[in-house]
Amino acid sequence: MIPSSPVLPDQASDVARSVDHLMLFALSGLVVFSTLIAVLVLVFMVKYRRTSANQVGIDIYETNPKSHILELVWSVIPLGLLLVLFGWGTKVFFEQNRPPAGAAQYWVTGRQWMWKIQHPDGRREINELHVPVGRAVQLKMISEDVIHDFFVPAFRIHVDVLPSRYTTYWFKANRTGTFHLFCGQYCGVEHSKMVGSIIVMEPRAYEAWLAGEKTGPSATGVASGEELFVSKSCNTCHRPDSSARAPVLNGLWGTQVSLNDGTKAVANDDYIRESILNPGAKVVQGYQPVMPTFRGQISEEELIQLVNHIKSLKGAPAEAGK
Amino acid sequence: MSEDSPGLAHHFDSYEQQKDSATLGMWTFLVTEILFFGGLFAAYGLYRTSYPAAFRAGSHELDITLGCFNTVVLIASSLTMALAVRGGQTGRGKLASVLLVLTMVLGTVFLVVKGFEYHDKFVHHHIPGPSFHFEGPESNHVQMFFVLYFAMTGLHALHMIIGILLVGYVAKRAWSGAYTPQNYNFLEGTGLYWHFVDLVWIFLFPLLYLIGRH
Amino acid sequence: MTTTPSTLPDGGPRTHYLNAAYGLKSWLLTRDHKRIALLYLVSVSVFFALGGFMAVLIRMELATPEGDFFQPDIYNRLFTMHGVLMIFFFLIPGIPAVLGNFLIPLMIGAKDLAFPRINLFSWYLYSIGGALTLWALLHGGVDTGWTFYTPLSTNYVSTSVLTVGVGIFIAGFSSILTGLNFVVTIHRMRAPGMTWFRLPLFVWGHYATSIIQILGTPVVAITILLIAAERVFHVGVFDPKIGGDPVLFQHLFWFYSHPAVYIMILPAMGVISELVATFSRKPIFGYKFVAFASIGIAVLGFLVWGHHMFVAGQSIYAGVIFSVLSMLVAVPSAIKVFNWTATLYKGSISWDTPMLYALGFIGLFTIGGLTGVMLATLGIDAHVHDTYFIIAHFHYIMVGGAIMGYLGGLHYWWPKITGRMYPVFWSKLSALVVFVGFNVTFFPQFILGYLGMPRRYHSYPPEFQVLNVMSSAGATVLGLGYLMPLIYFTWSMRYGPKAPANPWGATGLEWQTTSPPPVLNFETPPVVTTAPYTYPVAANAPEVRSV
Amino acid sequence: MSVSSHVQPLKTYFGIFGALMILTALTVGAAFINLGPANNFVALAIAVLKSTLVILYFMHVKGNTKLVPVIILSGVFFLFILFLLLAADYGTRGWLGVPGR
Ligand code: HEA
Ligand code: HEA
Ligand code: HEC
Ligand code: CUA
Ligand SMILES: [Cu+2]
Repeated sequence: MIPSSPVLPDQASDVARSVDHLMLFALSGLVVFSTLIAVLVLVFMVKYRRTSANQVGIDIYETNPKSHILELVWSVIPLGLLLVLFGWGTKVFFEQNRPPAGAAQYWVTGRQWMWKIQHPDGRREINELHVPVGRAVQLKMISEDVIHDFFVPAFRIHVDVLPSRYTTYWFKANRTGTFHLFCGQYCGVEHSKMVGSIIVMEPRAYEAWLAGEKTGPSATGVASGEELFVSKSCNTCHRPDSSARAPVLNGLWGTQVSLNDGTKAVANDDYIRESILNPGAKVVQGYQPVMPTFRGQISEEELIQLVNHIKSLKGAPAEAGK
Repeated sequence: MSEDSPGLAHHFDSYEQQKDSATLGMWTFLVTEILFFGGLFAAYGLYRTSYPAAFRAGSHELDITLGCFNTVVLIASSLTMALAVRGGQTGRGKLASVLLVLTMVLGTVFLVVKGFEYHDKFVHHHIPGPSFHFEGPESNHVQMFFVLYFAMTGLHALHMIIGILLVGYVAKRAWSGAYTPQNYNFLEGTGLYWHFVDLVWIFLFPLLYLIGRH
Repeated sequence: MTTTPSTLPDGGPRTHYLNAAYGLKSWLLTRDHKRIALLYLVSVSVFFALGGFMAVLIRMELATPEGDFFQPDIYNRLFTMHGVLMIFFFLIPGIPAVLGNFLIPLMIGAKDLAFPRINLFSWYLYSIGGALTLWALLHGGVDTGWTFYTPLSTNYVSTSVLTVGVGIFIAGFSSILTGLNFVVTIHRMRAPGMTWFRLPLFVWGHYATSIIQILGTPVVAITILLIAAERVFHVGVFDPKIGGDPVLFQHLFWFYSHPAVYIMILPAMGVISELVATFSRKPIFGYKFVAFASIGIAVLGFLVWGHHMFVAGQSIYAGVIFSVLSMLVAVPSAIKVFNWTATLYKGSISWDTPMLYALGFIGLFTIGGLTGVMLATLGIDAHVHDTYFIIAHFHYIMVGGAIMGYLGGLHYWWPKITGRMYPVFWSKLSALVVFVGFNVTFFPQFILGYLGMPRRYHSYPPEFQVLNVMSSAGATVLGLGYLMPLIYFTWSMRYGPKAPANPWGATGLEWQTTSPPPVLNFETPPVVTTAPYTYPVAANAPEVRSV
Repeated sequence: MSVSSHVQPLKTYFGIFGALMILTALTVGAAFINLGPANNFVALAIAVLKSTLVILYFMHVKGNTKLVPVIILSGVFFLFILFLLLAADYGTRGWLGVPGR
């Protein structure tokens, strides 16, 4: 899609507008200061051109008591402006990073060299993301191999996608259209081919798209979390009955878990992922560290399914730390 | 090099300038060494705070008696080195040479003991890599402990080896009377280097061997 | 300009450092800092030409949106080797090891650096590191980007990361030893009367640079060693499989590599201070301020590395801290620019070639620096991170700034180094061509970056083509601009008119000895009695500019 | 001032050696007592003390020019900066309450 202006990329979210305003402010600073310097330098060069071979300049520093004041002025003014820029930039940065409550949650898995995206309802896409306009979308992202980076210029934010833990990207598109999705972190040979598009649609068109899409949850070959929970035999230990050797996972998500070493941890996505890959690192109080590690036996996508499944298990909170 | 001032390089004006330059140069070099090891210490600090239990477990696999013994050996070698430098300072080259050989011997003892420790790790499959094995909950994080253990002690051992060679060379020069009270800068510099290697061990020992022994 | 004798009064030929001995051995085993500087000049130029050649290939590929000249893996090697060669083998050693090496002993009135043998040794280290890197280049090169991010560099690519890593490691030691030598020399070898505040600002700049070389380089050395170890043993400190954190690598890498950008710019700033003072024939406005600004930049430069990692998964609160610290480091740079500008005021300004380069430096560095400030602004960096905006930012500083400073310095001290003058017309023309070519090459990249063109892309969406073509066209002009000095400098060594001892009427000890200087730098040991840049120095009664 | 003016008496060297031995014993002993989080602190404090002794006496920094301590401390200072700002990152992860930021 051709950018709407030769110097500005599409402005497809409120955050994009905030960033552009910030940029405009910084840019005017740049123009003012570089013009100032350029003009002064050129004027002095011409005005104080050497006119005879033995001519010498005048030291205005030692003779002028105001020199120090001058120096102070041109240290303090830039500093002040810089702090304003810093404050404003930080405000925008928090806007870019803090998703609004209730954002719809999508999952993104990066790998060399494609993006795999899962909708909240389990629908999956590759290198494309269809979203309705006006909906706040939060992406939970992880990489299966090296570091990638989710970059949509129209939304004016980058976030790296790490192999070791989940990172978050959010946006709320405020206009329809097709926007570039780039991989913004160099990730190997086909880095420049790790591109896709974000397709923002009218809600009605989105519904139609959803209805028309054939790709159901299992069509891409990844089992659902519920199936995995059985096929990876998690359920042999994690059973709702009291004879189980492992904590009940119902209602676990979002609670505080007491650990063996006396500390506490919040059961969020990263915690659950860690519990499956590194069960020994955070052992729930009152349990033996008998859970085997599933590292290497389970892909990031399957992990996402499992995390989602455990998240969806409602019921009495696990009586962790009894 | 003028005849009346042996050992004074052509671009220096006085022995004092030459010595001050040498000392300053050596210390500056040691500061780079501090930061060189510093990168490893940073990694160690980070992972140790992240995985305290695993690091405790890994540390318990090390032999504290041998570690202790080696600490004593190394500090003793520092003493002999300091005395050797004093010998150079006071113009007793032969004495210095003997003390330097003693230093080398102590350094070698340290390395041999270290070799036994490494061997032990090998036998117990504690060498990081595909063959790594550790019974216990967090075996992968314990492996990180051993990665750091080998990186830090290995780099230290490498410094020891370089040190021993250097000390050997200096011992030979000292015997043949190359150092005078005016110019024993190379001996002094080697001494500083040796003490630095000792300093690194002074930190490595508690960090690697003594975590959560109680 | 024919008054200075190139022969002794009695008519015999004067011996200087160039004709004191002949033959390859007299060069390869020399301990004379001036000759070592020339060794560096040659090797550094070779790496610049190689890196520039790769830049030309990069720009060729990017002239069209599709990847039609090279396969992607070749393109990736091109920009990686371009970055590695330019940074580690051209710009970091560039000004310090060539100009600094040649001039610091002359400027402080010493016979040589404190450790001449170590100086030669560090040139050999540099050459070995460079040779290894070139060897790796012939065996496939590397394709990790010059930043070597893990786990890509440790577990995923199959190119010569190990060899290049070792090459950089060795070259790093050369850099450390150069810095060490400078620090000791500046502390211990100053001539009588050469107090700290009589040192030329060039020396201050190099002192600050040395601090960074000494304190920063070891950290990147160990980091690269850890990468190498991880490649050999398939397990290591940054390995996520055993709980390692790839972001830790980035921290350790940038702990050096951010300060390293000041290794590249501080010496250039030192050159500019000399040029501005000489060609305005007056003291630098606020000498002490400028001197302390160098040290300030070096120290503050260690506190800001996290600004390369704003979106790398670092805590955003750390981002806030690094952002505000990055703002602080801009202040001493601003001070320098303003003080140079104020120096021009009521000066007696000549438009000689070095001054033209200095002008170019001030303008381009200001733009590069101010865009750096934009990058330090969290909200903006989150958008332009790893786009062509970054590429433009640092080429403005490194090519527009540092190389302009380097070329300015070469043109300024060339008569001292070789005893010959170069053609005035061609040198002024080259300054102009470089300036124009540079802007045409890199200005469009700012726009490209803001539009969202990611860097390290071998092919790109077609709407970016127009600006890319402009950039490629500019690069051709720029390349021509660089070719010209190469040619006329070479020419001048043989055919250039003989240079007098002090062609520019400058102050400074290096101008008080003959051109080229004798082996031990001064016929009579110098004694310093005045502050630097104390004009008038002209023998005939000077006329002070009337107000 | 003659170059070799800083000869220290033998007594000093042996005294320092003794002190280092005692401190080694102390640090090993302290490791076997449970002091809670203070264990780390004690171990590091003793290591710092030991290294200070080595630097001052074995390495003759005491009695040398003031420049040498300045150089050493600047190295330690920048190492401290590295640790401090690393902690600023790792210590504040998760403050925002948004995972991964
Ligand atoms: C010589 C090299 C050099 C120099 C000197 C600088 C100087 C600066 N750099 Fe730059 N930078 C690089 C080389 C350099 N940089 C490189 C190579 C990269 C990319 C690495 C990679 O990823 O490959 C990079 C990347 C980079 C980033 C990361 C971008 C990203 O990847 O997302 C940031 C972010 O903050 C940054 C900031 C700065 C700042 C604030 C300065 C400041 O020091 C600038 C200070 C100067 C001025 C401010 C101008 C003069 C002042 C005035 C004329 C007065 C008026 C001033 C005010 C009103 C403020 N740089
Ligand atoms: C000192 C540092 C330095 C210098 C001088 C340059 C100089 C140039 N650079 Fe480079 N550049 C970097 C440091 C530097 N660069 C770095 C660190 C990167 C990032 C790498 C990475 O991502 O990992 C980069 C990346 C980079 C890119 C981005 C690639 C990408 O992300 O996909 C581009 C694209 O245009 C580019 C262009 C240029 C150009 C046109 C020049 C021109 O100025 C070059 C002009 C010079 C010449 C044209 C040669 C002169 C000619 C002669 C001396 C004659 C002899 C020549 C022969 C016989 C062949 N550079
Ligand atoms: C051999 C038995 C066993 C199997 C099989 C097992 N677990 Fe566990 N799991 C445990 C035990 C015991 C604990 C509590 C101790 C701990 O935290 O390590 C636990 C803890 C957990 C926790 C943290 C619970 C809390 O309350 O904080 C999660 C999440 C979890 N397991 C998920 C899984 C998933 C998903 C699988 C399958 C892929 C699985 N487990 C397979 C035994 C098992
Ligand atoms: Cu994925 Cu670049
Ligand atoms: Cu930086």
